[in-house]
Amino acid sequence: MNHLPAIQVIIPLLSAPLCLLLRWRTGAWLIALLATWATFGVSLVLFRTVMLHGAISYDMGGWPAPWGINYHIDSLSAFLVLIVTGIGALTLAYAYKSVKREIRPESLRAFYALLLICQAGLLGIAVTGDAFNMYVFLEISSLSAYALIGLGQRRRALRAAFQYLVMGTIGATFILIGIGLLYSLTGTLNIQDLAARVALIPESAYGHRTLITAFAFLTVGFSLKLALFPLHLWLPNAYTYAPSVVTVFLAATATKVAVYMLLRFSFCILGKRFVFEQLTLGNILLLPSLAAILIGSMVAIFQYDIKRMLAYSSIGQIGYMTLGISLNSHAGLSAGILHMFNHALMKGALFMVMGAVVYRTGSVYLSDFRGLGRRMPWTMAAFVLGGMSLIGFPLTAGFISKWILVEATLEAGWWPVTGIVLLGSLLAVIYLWRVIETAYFNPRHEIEHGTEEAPLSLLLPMWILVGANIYFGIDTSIPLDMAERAATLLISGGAL
Amino acid sequence: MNIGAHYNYWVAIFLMMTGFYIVITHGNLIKKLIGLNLFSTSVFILYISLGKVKGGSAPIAAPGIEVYSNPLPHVLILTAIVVGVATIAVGLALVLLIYDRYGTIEEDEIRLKDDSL
Amino acid sequence: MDLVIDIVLLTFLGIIALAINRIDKLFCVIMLSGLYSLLCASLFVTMDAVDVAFTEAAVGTGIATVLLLSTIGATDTHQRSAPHRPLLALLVVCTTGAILIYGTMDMPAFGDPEAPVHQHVAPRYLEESQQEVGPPNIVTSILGSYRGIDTLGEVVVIFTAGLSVVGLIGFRGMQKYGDRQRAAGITKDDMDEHLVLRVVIKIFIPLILLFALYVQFHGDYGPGGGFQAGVIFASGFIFYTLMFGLDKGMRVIAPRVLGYIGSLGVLLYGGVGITTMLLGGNFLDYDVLMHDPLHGQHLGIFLIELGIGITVFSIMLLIFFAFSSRKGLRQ
Amino acid sequence: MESILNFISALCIGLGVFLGITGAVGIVRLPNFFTRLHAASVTDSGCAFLILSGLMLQSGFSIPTLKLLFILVFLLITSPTASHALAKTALDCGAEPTPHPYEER
Repeated sequence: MNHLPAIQVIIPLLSAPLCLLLRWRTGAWLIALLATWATFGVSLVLFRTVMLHGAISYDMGGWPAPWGINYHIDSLSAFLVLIVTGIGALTLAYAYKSVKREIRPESLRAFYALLLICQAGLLGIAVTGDAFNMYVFLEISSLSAYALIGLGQRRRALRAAFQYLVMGTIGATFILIGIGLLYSLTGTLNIQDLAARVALIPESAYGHRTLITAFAFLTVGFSLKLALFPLHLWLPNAYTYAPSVVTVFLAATATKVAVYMLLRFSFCILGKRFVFEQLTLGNILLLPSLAAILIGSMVAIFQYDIKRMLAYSSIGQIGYMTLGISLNSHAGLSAGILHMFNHALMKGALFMVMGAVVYRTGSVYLSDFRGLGRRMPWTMAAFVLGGMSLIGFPLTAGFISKWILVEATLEAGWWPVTGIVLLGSLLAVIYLWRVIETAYFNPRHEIEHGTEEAPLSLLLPMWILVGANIYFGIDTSIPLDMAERAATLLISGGAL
Repeated sequence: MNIGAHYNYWVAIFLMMTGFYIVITHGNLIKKLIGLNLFSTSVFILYISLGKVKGGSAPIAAPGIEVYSNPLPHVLILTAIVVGVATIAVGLALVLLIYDRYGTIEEDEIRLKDDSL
Repeated sequence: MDLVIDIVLLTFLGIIALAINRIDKLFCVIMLSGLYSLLCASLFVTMDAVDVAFTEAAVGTGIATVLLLSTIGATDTHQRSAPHRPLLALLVVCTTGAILIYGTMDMPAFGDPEAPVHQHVAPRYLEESQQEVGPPNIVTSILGSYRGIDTLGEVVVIFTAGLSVVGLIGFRGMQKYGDRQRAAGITKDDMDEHLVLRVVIKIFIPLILLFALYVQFHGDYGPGGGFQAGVIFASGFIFYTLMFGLDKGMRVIAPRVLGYIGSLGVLLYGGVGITTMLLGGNFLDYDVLMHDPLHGQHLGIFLIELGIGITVFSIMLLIFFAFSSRKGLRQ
Repeated sequence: MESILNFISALCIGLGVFLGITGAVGIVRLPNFFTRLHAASVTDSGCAFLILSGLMLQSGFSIPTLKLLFILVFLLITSPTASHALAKTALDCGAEPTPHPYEER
């Protein structure tokens, strides 16, 4: 089965038009479900192969690398692919009832098709070994994400989608400029080939200034896509007003993929020495990351729409990931990459809780949570456990990545940074506590909703994710091993 | 470093920045999209300029032609143009719906209507 | 001589860009942006990028303008607000521009044949593609074969745009369009009186469709290919719809059918890839399609270009239908 | 023979360019919609015809000439049609062609 890298992307890509061909709406969901589970299976096989035998390369169209496009899966890509497909599979299992409630029936087929295309785009970014192909897949995933957000019920969803479209397109155009500048210097688009040729450009020589500019544009573009602190403006609205399922999927995958692109370009193309020692990416990322952790978490405390609160918390969590990168050490990178995985697990679970609450009560304002602890015990228990993971409570997945991050900051000797990381956790306790207090200790809402526990099809995927949060908090070997391998790979410049 | 060697890039950069400026400053959603279009179209000029070879001809093989311009940027930009028009189409669909639900396509008025709720 | 044309075109582009910034009548702005695309297309021709120029002219000047016009037809024709924080924006923009200009300092000179861009990957395309792939139009070879997966991505992007528009706006608006017209007492379209236009359009529609087919099947030898052909083919139907009304236009091809056709185009492209995998090659490796690799490449490119053409045609038309059905929804 | 052809074609192109510029000046200088349309449409058709004929004379009996001929026919039909449609729509929308346009100002 040497075609797996291609099949990985092709399955969701071609299932999308199939969704549209059917007139049967449940059929569209079934196709999407099958496709996502099939890709999940493929990604597991790929993951195993990469773990055992190292990176896989696949030449599209049979053309050798710099002339054709090749797909290259190393430990970092395999890890990311696993996150995207795993979350995708669970999201689709979760989707049926939630989507039926939130999306107009005539848009259902388009909705599932778009979700599949979005997943295909994200997978394509993760596996491709060609810079321009990455841009194409980035646009595929973004374009479908804009539409998916715009399908939200409230009219603000439209505004959020438009805002995201404008900022996302600016970001993508910046990335396009950056790729163009790199191309003008090297004459190639293949990532490995680019790396080899960029390395030949000596400092203070022909091409150096162009290289710096390319790097600047790429960094700004990726920062826009991953919602790094001052460029995060699109994220809270987009996550708040998108349909629940879309929020689950995007929050757990899209920003991770953007982080991946930043890692791939700065480590594998431009090289660690160039980026960190000459351009001090570490220092450039450090301040926004810290600001994101503090401000994101603080703003979250004052939100009454809980989905919005979680969105701001996401901005803070992205800060942890970029902080890990900016530490420029093996431990820091491992922490950042591991946090990508863990954050996908916990935010996936928490946003699934939001979806379940929306399913039963219609909205997720803080006041809606009154008495939910008793009426939706399983859902709220999931919220508590997911929240504990978000805070970084011992025996949950979140603890592990925070712990490694703290270790890495101590190793670097950055005491104040350690303080801020811990402060961020404290702030997370505060904003999550507000919800838990309302759910368990406040009297019931005066107007009885007649709310009961969410249906099993919503609970099951939610609890699988919660279970994963706890499982990977106790048995950390697999993700930790993977993250460390990926970190080693990045530090060596992607040559492994 | 002579001016003649880079003027094409510089004009393209000027155009890009004009488009970028339109996107940032104008509150009208359609104007924003047109600015976005301007921005990306100007990036295309940058790419195509990269592919030009002095004295070359279009990359369609024909007897008697020795020098061709570089076809690779052309292929890339073909894809990028399609991406551009797709973005515009999705953006305009959103604009239509925003007008439906808000009754305006000015950003300020939309914000006012949201805040007044 | 080339230099003069280049400078004149670039100056025009600059003026138009500034005018777009200044003018607040959206109709004028849209016309100017169409003109901008047309001038860009001319510029691309002077820089030997004929395929790109063709696409830019068809898309930027044609489709984008039509879509923009039908949007302002259904919304608002005037910009009412002044620019926000122009000084701050100017600062951001100038900084960005300055960084970019700094970046161009080390770029190879314009048109320099020694530039790295022309040294590494491109020579193989120019020298070998005739023997490896076949078509004289090298852009088609790269697009269809060397970078086939990019082009599949391109088709999916268009498909996504169509899906998004249909998902957001929905078919509902389209089906009710006729009822709305009748309810408003408009039994005949305003266009009924334009006899001259109708006659001319009737003569031209077949020619446009024929031209589209020429572009589709001649793409191997000259500028053109599935994408441009799809857009031109769609524009023939758009003409018809503009002239005879949306109702009649949708009676020729129903939006639902267009959705099916668009999906089939994507599946055709992907199907070629899957077939090559089943026949033992890599994804989109057309060599295995027939006994002779060159024939295989030829067949492969023909099929995928067909897929592109079909998808682009149907999705463009679908988007147009969706947009023009919004007209007068609020009245 | 060659030089005569060249001369005629240069004459055609020169005249065409002159017409084009005249039309542009007319659009700017003339007072109202219909006069401007007049300036634009009449000169536009003439300009396209002359320039394309000049080019055809240059390229001799070849495929490009045939293509130019197609373009010429296309333009000769579409350009007046477009002007007609514009004028008609303007009339329908209530723009009145006045006999003494300058007095309006």
